[in-house]
Amino acid sequence: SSKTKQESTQPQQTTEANKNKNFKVGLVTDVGGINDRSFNQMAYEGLQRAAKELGVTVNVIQSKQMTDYVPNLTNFAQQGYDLVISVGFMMHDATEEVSQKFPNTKFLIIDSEITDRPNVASAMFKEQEVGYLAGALAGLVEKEKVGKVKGTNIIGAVGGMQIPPVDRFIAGYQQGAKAVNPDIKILINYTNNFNDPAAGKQMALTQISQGAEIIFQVAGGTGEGVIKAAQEKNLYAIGVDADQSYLAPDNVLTSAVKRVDVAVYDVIKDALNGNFKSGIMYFDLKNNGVGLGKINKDVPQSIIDQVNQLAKDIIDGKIQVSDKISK
Amino acid sequence: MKEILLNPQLWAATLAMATPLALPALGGTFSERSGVVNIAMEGIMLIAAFFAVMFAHMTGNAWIGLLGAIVVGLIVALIFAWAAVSLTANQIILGMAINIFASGVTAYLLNTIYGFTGTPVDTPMLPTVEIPIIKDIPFVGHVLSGHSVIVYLMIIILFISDYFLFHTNLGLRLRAVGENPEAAETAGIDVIKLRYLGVALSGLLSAMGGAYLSIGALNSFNPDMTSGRGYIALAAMIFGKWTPFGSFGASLLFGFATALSMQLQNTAFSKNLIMMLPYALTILALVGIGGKSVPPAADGVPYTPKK
Amino acid sequence: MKNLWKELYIPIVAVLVAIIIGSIIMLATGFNPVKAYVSLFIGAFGNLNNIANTLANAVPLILTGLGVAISFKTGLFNIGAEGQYWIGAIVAVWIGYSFSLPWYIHIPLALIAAMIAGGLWAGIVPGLAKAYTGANEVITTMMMSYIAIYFSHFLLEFGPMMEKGSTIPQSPLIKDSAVIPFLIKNTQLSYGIFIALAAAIFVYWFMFKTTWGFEMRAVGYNQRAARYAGMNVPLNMVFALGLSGAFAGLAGAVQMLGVQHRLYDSFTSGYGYTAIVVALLANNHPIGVIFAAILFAALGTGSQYMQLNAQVPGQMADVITGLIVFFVAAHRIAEVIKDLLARKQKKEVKA
Amino acid sequence: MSAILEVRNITKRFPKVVANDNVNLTVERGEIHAILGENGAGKSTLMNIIYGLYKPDSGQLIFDGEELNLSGPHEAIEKGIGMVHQHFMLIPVFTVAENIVLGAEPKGITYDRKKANELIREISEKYHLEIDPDAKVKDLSVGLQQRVEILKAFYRKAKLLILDEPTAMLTPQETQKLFEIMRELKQQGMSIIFISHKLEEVLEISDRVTVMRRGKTVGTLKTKETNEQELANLMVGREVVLRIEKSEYKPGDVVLSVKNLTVVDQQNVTRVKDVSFEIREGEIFGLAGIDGNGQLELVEAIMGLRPKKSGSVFFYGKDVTNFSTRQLYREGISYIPQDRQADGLVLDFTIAENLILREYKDPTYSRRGVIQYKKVYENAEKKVKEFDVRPPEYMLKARNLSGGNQQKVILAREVGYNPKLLIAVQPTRGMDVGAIEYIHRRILELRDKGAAIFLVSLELEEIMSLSDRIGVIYKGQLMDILDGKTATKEQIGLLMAGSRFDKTTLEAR
Ligand SMILES: Nc1ncnc2c1ncn2[C@@H]1O[C@H](COP(=O)(O)OP(=O)(O)OP(=O)(O)O)[C@@H](O)[C@H]1O
Ligand SMILES: Nc1ncnc2c1ncn2[C@@H]1O[C@H](COP(=O)(O)OP(=O)(O)OP(=O)(O)O)[C@@H](O)[C@H]1O
Ligand SMILES: [Mg+2]
Ligand SMILES: [Mg+2]
Repeated sequence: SSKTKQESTQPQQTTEANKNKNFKVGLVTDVGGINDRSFNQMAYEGLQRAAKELGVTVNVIQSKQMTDYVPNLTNFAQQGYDLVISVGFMMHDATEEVSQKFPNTKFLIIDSEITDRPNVASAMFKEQEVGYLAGALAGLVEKEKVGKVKGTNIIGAVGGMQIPPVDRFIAGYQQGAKAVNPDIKILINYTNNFNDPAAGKQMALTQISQGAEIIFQVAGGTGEGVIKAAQEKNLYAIGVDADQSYLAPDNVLTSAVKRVDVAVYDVIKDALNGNFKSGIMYFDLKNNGVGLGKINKDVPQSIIDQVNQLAKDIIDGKIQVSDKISK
Repeated sequence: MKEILLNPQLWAATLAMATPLALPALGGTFSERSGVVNIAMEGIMLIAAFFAVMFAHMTGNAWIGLLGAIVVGLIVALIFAWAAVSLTANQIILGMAINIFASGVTAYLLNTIYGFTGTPVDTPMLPTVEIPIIKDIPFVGHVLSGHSVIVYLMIIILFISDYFLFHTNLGLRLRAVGENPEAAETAGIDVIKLRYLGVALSGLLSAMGGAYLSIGALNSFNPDMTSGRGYIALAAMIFGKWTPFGSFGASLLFGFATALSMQLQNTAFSKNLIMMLPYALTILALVGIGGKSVPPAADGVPYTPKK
Repeated sequence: MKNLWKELYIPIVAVLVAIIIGSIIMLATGFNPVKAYVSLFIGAFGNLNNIANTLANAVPLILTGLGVAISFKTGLFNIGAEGQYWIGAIVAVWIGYSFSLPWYIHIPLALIAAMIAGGLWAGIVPGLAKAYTGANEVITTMMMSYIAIYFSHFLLEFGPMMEKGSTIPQSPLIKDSAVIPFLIKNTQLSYGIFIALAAAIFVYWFMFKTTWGFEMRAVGYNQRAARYAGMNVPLNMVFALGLSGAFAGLAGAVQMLGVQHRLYDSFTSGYGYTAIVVALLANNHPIGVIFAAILFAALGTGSQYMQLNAQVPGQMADVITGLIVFFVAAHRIAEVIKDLLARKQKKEVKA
Repeated sequence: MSAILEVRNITKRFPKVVANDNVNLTVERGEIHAILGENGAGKSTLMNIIYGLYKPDSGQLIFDGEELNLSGPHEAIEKGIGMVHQHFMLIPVFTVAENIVLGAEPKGITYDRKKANELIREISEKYHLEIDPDAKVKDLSVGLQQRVEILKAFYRKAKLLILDEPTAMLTPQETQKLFEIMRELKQQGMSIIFISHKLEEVLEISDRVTVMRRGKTVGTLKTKETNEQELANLMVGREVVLRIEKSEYKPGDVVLSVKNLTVVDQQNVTRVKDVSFEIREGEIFGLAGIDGNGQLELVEAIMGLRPKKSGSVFFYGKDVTNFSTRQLYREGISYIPQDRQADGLVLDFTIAENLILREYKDPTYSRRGVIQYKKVYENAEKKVKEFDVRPPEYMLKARNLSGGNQQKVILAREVGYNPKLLIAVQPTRGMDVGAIEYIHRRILELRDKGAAIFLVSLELEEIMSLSDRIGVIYKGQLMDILDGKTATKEQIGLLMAGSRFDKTTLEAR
């Protein structure tokens, strides 16, 4: 009897699977490539998850140079891909251009706002919100001299390049720390590079020599060096994009997680089910598009409670977080 | 300014940033002294950085990781030498080809072997060294002590390199081959063998430089994590007039300028203008000291033995 | 016919070897090499659009390649074409968005200004330093390259050239009057290709037909003989580096006006480095530069397409590109193989 | 006792020529065996085969009773073959000692500088070849460099010593010194192969002579039983005029006048001291002197290639002291520099391009900055024919010409434009008799047409046979100016060595 059951369900499953299999999703990375330890990588993970869980057909092109964006997007569109994903604000112009030429293809762009196209969805993240929480946590840890902190009341942030997503994180971080600890000093540096962890490490050590005890890395691969520096000096680092607590469980204070993977997965799922919506989608604390990762065991519950309250306030709109760094 | 110069971290960072330049620069000295321009050092560093992590993680021993990196670096260097020396191919094109290849192959292996989360967190690191007595001297201790063991190895290698090149018979022959291979050959020296040696040494030292980045300063591999250090090392070597101490000095200068630009970033200047510092200082220093540097006469010129 | 084969078999065998080794790697890692190479080729030359994109990618490589070739031909090692490209791009974009002019003034103005800027970037510091203090131009041009890139970061990241009201570090779009129009719709190919081709012909003419080119080549091959023949060696060196930089600068301008239409914040364009290989593969001959540039452009566009249609990851595309370049350079491997085969045959005959 | 070396039926082909065609040669123990032959006859090739640098295509070498099958020079050295190469095989930035011991350093890992210097002092004493082991080779005069090359061979304890044109760049005194050494070596039982283009040297020093022509040995003669003319004819395969007839000396106006010229080098060492002389139309003024006594600095200063400290230069009465090199050329001065490959030619240019290396801006060859290649090629075709450049293909790169033909290209360029003044430095260095004859004839032709010639040469023979007046330079000072007809070799030789036999002549000037 079990045999017949299988036989009866299979055709149905197959058509379902076929339908999904025929749904083709293409992803074009920016020149950072999949291994950027940042949004390209997260987007790719979301894509992989969609392939595995939804059975859609996926394909990736990693752009080598900026002039590849238009041809790569065009190639996907021309080959009848249903959804084409552009990763990164650098692909804004290219996505605008190609989406206009292929109105029947759906596009998703990460980290950039395209509003006037019926076939383009933009996934924007409120990095400043999670940055705010990370900053508040750091501010409180400094103020109360928790764990490894001696209370210099100085914290730092190491950015990759001075680009919008990076600055939104740092802007929030700044505001959050100041909000709970007005006297705190925040060092902000950039390495001008997303793939030089050795430089990131020295940059972090430099901040540490200037008194910083908690350093927020917003620098992709470069940031691994920041975490390493915190580990060596037995201080704290804050991870970014993914939950990076596993890199140094004792020394990662928390991570400012940005769920690009979730955004990608959700949009694929919506498009597959005919629910594709153009325009800007915001991923924020409220819809779990951003959020803090694992919090270090050194942090007492009281502080965690305060941070959670701040999160609630942001979600409720009681706190507005600006996306601009103040000098 | 005084405050910055008195910050020991400035000087510690100088040494740390100089090391991954000085090692390939020393390597380049050997290779170019034997007459081969090895631009592939960048790629060799990168490949070595990857395999250092891989072997270190596989065996749980960072030293084996270093050894493995060196072996792989040597293999790549020998392939380069085969094409550049035995087949007399254009050394620059070959070097660039290897660099493109290295960038691709390491990222590819990273993905296929380790997936997206990157190299394993439990990869062992090479030890850091606390120098007794010195480590307790206030300022000096911070600057000189507590670096990765490779930093100290580099210093030792620096002296050995100088000794080897300028005080041994083999060093004499190696330099002869880079100056005038024909003369060396008529003196009964095997030009080809020595050029292989020169390139091999550059591979070995570049590999150490790469391993420093991945398992010396950190314990992970990131794509393109060498960030052009192989090229800057080449410039340092030229600046250093193809001598070990000169190369080391130029690497230090570069490391210092980089460290200084890090310290200065939080001052009033635009950070991007400050980041130009290492490069501008290098030019100024070069012009200031009358940067005439004469390469080995047969540098970059392939040689075909007569018979 | 036989002669032609004799000329060609070495490079052909070299490419074959590269393809075979690439195949082995692909097979070992689970990809279909036939499919990969077919899509590499189709991606590069399969249809008009792909050809157009390949040519479009060749444009900046031709121009930077020419710049590098000029310097190599004159015995100087300008490896800073990357920086000169950026300077040219910066100036062209600035002129492109700052002024309103008729196109026939706007475009030439931007191009010429970019050439001058690129030329000064290479000629002033590296050129004068080389001519008068002997400072090695390998170092100075490389350092100036990094400086140029940081200069562009400075301009774009909340600097004077950043688009007003934007948070994105990019310049405003250039005015329409400064845009070099596209030649083929839906591709990246602009009329810039004609500028590149004209530049190659000009450089050929300049280097090989004019007295100035004659002087520069003489200085490049033998400084002493040039001095003994009454030529001004330092001046020629400065000028050679300047001219070299001018074409790299032109590359930046043509790319901005023809393709990108604005300046983005980026680490490198990569053109300046590829240009070195392009020039060397072309043996520094201006016309050869065109073909070498197209080869590289084809590998570039083809490898993008190879990811799409053969699912070969981008990194593998680099691996194969590296191999092809390696074996084209080491083309004498064909002789080695021939020798091996001959020896084997001899053995067999003996047996 | 058997011969030290037997060369049997050696053949060596290069892509375009058979350099050695079935060559046979026997060198007896303890003899000085000279080898003569035109440029490109295959002498150096044969020597390189004996030394293990080239592998012959066929044939045998028997050395010291055993057959040689050399895989490289290191084996030849081991067997006891030493060679001094035609083109120096030295490393300029190395010291003398390093150059000599290279490849056979005193045992050990470390380079034992003391030991090396000691060994070198020993042999240099033994053979009376003084040299400072710590001097850098690049700072040495050509003669001293030659000495280093010879010491290199001695150091390796050669049984057979090959000297490939060792005298090409030596002064007469140095040559004599070398000969003394060679004789002494012969006494000690060493065998020597000696290659030279100078017939009188061959006659003076050798026991037997083998003549080569176009890759073949055309005969071996006992030196005592032959003479210059026979050897020259055998070499070239035709009658050769050894003594050139000079027409009558009819000096005209003063062309070049150098007044109190002083030149210092970059280290501020005085190289030319207060030199004054005049050259007239229809006159060859020869400057004799041992290499390194300021000849080059003098010429380069006159040519605007080197700063002058004081003094002035006049050309047809016009002050040209501060003229640039190009301006001087425009005035009608031609210049054949000493080193044809380094200074005279762009080796990667074609012959045609090299022929206009100075004149490319001339309206004949270019219009508005564009070179008229048609004109350039017409000129090249004519010159190549006129000056007998072989092969007569002007599109060939200068690199692919033999040294003699390279020199002809320079000659064609400098003499071909009928200059008013020709400055020629070492115009026949390393050339065979046929070629020398030709060059000398062209120079004399130019003089007869009324040009002034400033001839600088290390070859006393050349100076004496061509010059109308002879100046002798020593340590940057012009010692005296002698009449070309009456001056004797001894006179000049003494002045070259720095002794003023007659102070009054100098003061009277
Ligand atoms: N490396 C080479 N490749 C090709 N051909 C060569 C090479 N060396 C020599 N030849 C050829 O061999 C011939 C003999 O040259 P070789 O150098 O032996 O002449 P030579 O007698 O020593 O002349 P010279 O008296 O000028 O030194 C040359 O004419 C040339 O054609
Ligand atoms: N490496 C080489 N490859 C090809 N041809 C060569 C090479 N070396 C020499 N030749 C050829 O050999 C010929 C003679 O060369 P070589 O240098 O022996 O001339 P030469 O007559 O001996 O000159 P010199 O007067 O300087 O002694 C030239 O025609 C040249 O084309
Ligand atoms: Mg010769
Ligand atoms: Mg010879």
